[in-house]
Amino acid sequence: MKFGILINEGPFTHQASDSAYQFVVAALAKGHEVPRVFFYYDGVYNANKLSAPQADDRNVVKRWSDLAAEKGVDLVVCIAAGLRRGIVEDNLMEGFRISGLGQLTEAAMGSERLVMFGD
Amino acid sequence: MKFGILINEGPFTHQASDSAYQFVVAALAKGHEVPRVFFYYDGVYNANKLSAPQADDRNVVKRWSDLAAEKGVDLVVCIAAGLRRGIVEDNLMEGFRISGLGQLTEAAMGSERLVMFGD
Amino acid sequence: MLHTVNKSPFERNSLDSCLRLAKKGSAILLMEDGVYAAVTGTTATDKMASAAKGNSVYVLGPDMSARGLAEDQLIDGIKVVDYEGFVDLVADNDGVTPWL
Amino acid sequence: MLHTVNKSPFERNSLDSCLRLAKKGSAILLMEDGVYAAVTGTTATDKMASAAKGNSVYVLGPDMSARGLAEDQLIDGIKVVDYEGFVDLVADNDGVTPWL
Amino acid sequence: MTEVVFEIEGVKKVITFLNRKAPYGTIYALEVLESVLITAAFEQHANIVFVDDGVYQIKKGQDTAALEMKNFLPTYGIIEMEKEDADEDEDMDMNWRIIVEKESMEARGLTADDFKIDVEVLSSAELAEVLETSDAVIGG
Amino acid sequence: MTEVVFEIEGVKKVITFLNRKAPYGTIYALEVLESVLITAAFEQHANIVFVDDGVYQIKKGQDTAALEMKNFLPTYGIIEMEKEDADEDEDMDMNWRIIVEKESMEARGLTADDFKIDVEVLSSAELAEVLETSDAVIGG
Repeated sequence: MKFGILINEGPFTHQASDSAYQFVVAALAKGHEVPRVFFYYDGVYNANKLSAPQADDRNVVKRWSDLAAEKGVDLVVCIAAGLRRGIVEDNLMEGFRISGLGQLTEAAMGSERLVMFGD
Repeated sequence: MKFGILINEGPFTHQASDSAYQFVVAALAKGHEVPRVFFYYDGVYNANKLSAPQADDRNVVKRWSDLAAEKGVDLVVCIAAGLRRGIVEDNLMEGFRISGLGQLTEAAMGSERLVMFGD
Repeated sequence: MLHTVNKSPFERNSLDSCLRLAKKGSAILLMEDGVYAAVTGTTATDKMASAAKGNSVYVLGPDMSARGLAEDQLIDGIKVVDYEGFVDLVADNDGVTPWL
Repeated sequence: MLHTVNKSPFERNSLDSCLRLAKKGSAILLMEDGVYAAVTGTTATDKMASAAKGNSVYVLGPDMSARGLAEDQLIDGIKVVDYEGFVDLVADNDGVTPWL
Repeated sequence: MTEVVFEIEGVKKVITFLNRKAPYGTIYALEVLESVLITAAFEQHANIVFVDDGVYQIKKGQDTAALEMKNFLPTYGIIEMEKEDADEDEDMDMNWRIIVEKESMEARGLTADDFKIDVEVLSSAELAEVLETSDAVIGG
Repeated sequence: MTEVVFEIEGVKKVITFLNRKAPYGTIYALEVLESVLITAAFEQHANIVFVDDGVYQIKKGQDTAALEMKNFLPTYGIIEMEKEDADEDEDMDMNWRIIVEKESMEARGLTADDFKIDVEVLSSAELAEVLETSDAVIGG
């Protein structure tokens, strides 16, 4: 089955991005497809390549990037939400791309389920 | 009177940074001193110089930066909170500086009031 | 002591905690989404009206206007302040407890 | 329909809204800080126990463990799932309503 | 980087926007509007639902000048127009509903007259049915 | 950029940390600990207070392995040690109190035995007095 994922909060401050990641890993392990994860609101901060967490903590940004590389998940950062918050091409982590909100609507239309994580 | 200010949330998503700004402007207008504003938790995002809000909206990051230049307010970004979230020298707005949490304790000790804004 | 409440009384427990833990006679400022607690006719009105009898309760006017709340809806005894009034409250009380 | 609740029942109104607006018989997953609603002995236990009679209620095990909650504290009728179980719930129900 | 292309030709879904947060204290009310508007570009059905403090989003008389914040209210007028356009255009297969939950409205001492736009007022039980029959629900 | 230097020589304040949020759902519980610890470096008095869902922060038995998140609990042990050191060192003028509100604890079905560290359990009225006599309150 195809799942679309929507993430509304940034890394560390809220658990949303962690929960979404664990969900996506489990879904892929069970043979489902996760074609796209859409990052909206503060969720755009998950794509900040300058994020450097402490050595004994998980690296939320890198983990998404690695997953995209290994599993071909399309990580889309909302352009309007990103501009406002200063997540742009200059600081965009590898594996993410910036695009419009239409990409969220398409994910909702083209997936059998939309699963949302936020505050 | 001396006021220390603590801001715990980033721009736009929560009103905290707006409320703090309006409070500081009013305090300065009334002849009080605001020697330091400390940015902690997601508050560090207020210092992201890449933030480019829509033309019809206020520019939260620039507004703080301008206030620092005009009024000599010391804008301090927590180094640990900033590293985790990717707010570092590379993308630090003019007028902000990065330092340790001791700067918050000093502001609490050296001001007559500590006023905190957050979620 | 000045207590600040910035959350809606319908969404969160911040106002309840503030009212439970603010010493009788202390000042309370409703701001941001906390201003919804300042008006009559809601399910939060009774507890706020009761608190306004034992405490000095203030509400931030610019936050009311933004949310379309009018002064004639205010609970008796709640006073409207602007940001300069907020500054005075901080200066006149000997500390601020933020109910974030 | 699967309803997800990720907030503490003591801090916010999310669980109340979910219980008011989830159709009888639908599935509810307590996750993140929402897992505090799944245990006995709290002021939220009664409403959750009552909901567990009319709905299929699940709680995310990894979120319970992180918060130091044990399975023997669970309200009767609430079932523990891991992330794979969460995935199954999403697949088996025809949609997800997030009470954020 | 992967760029996925979805097959959405001819797809018609019911997308529900579940707005539960007050305006200005947080930005959720504003940013969700952008996602509602884009739904029209794809001619999808939509339920724009106001529950809990979300009902405050469409309260009349919002004046944000003193806060120097963007006023969220005008955008709801655009959404109402999109709905009216869809209702009147016989060639357009797009059904939009703007819904307020009665219980949330009454708990806050509001009536339908307090709102800037025309809404359907539904009971909790009626709204539960709307949620149940949605293909995707976007909360916030 | 302005760098202010405060005159803090000989200043002694009572700083209260008002912890009201559950762990892991948000990071507030973790990041506030760093600011508590730094207070010791300046030898200031501190009240570390757990109210509402904040009482869950110090609940025993937290195991975050399956979430791959950092366990917040060990840091509370360090804070308890700082307090004990300050209590035992006669040359040190630093009074720390670790406080749980009784009403918050009981509403969640907890007792003092459920906590990883030793706490003072105070009634709401007693805690109100602690807040009232604080020089600065850091909430979250």
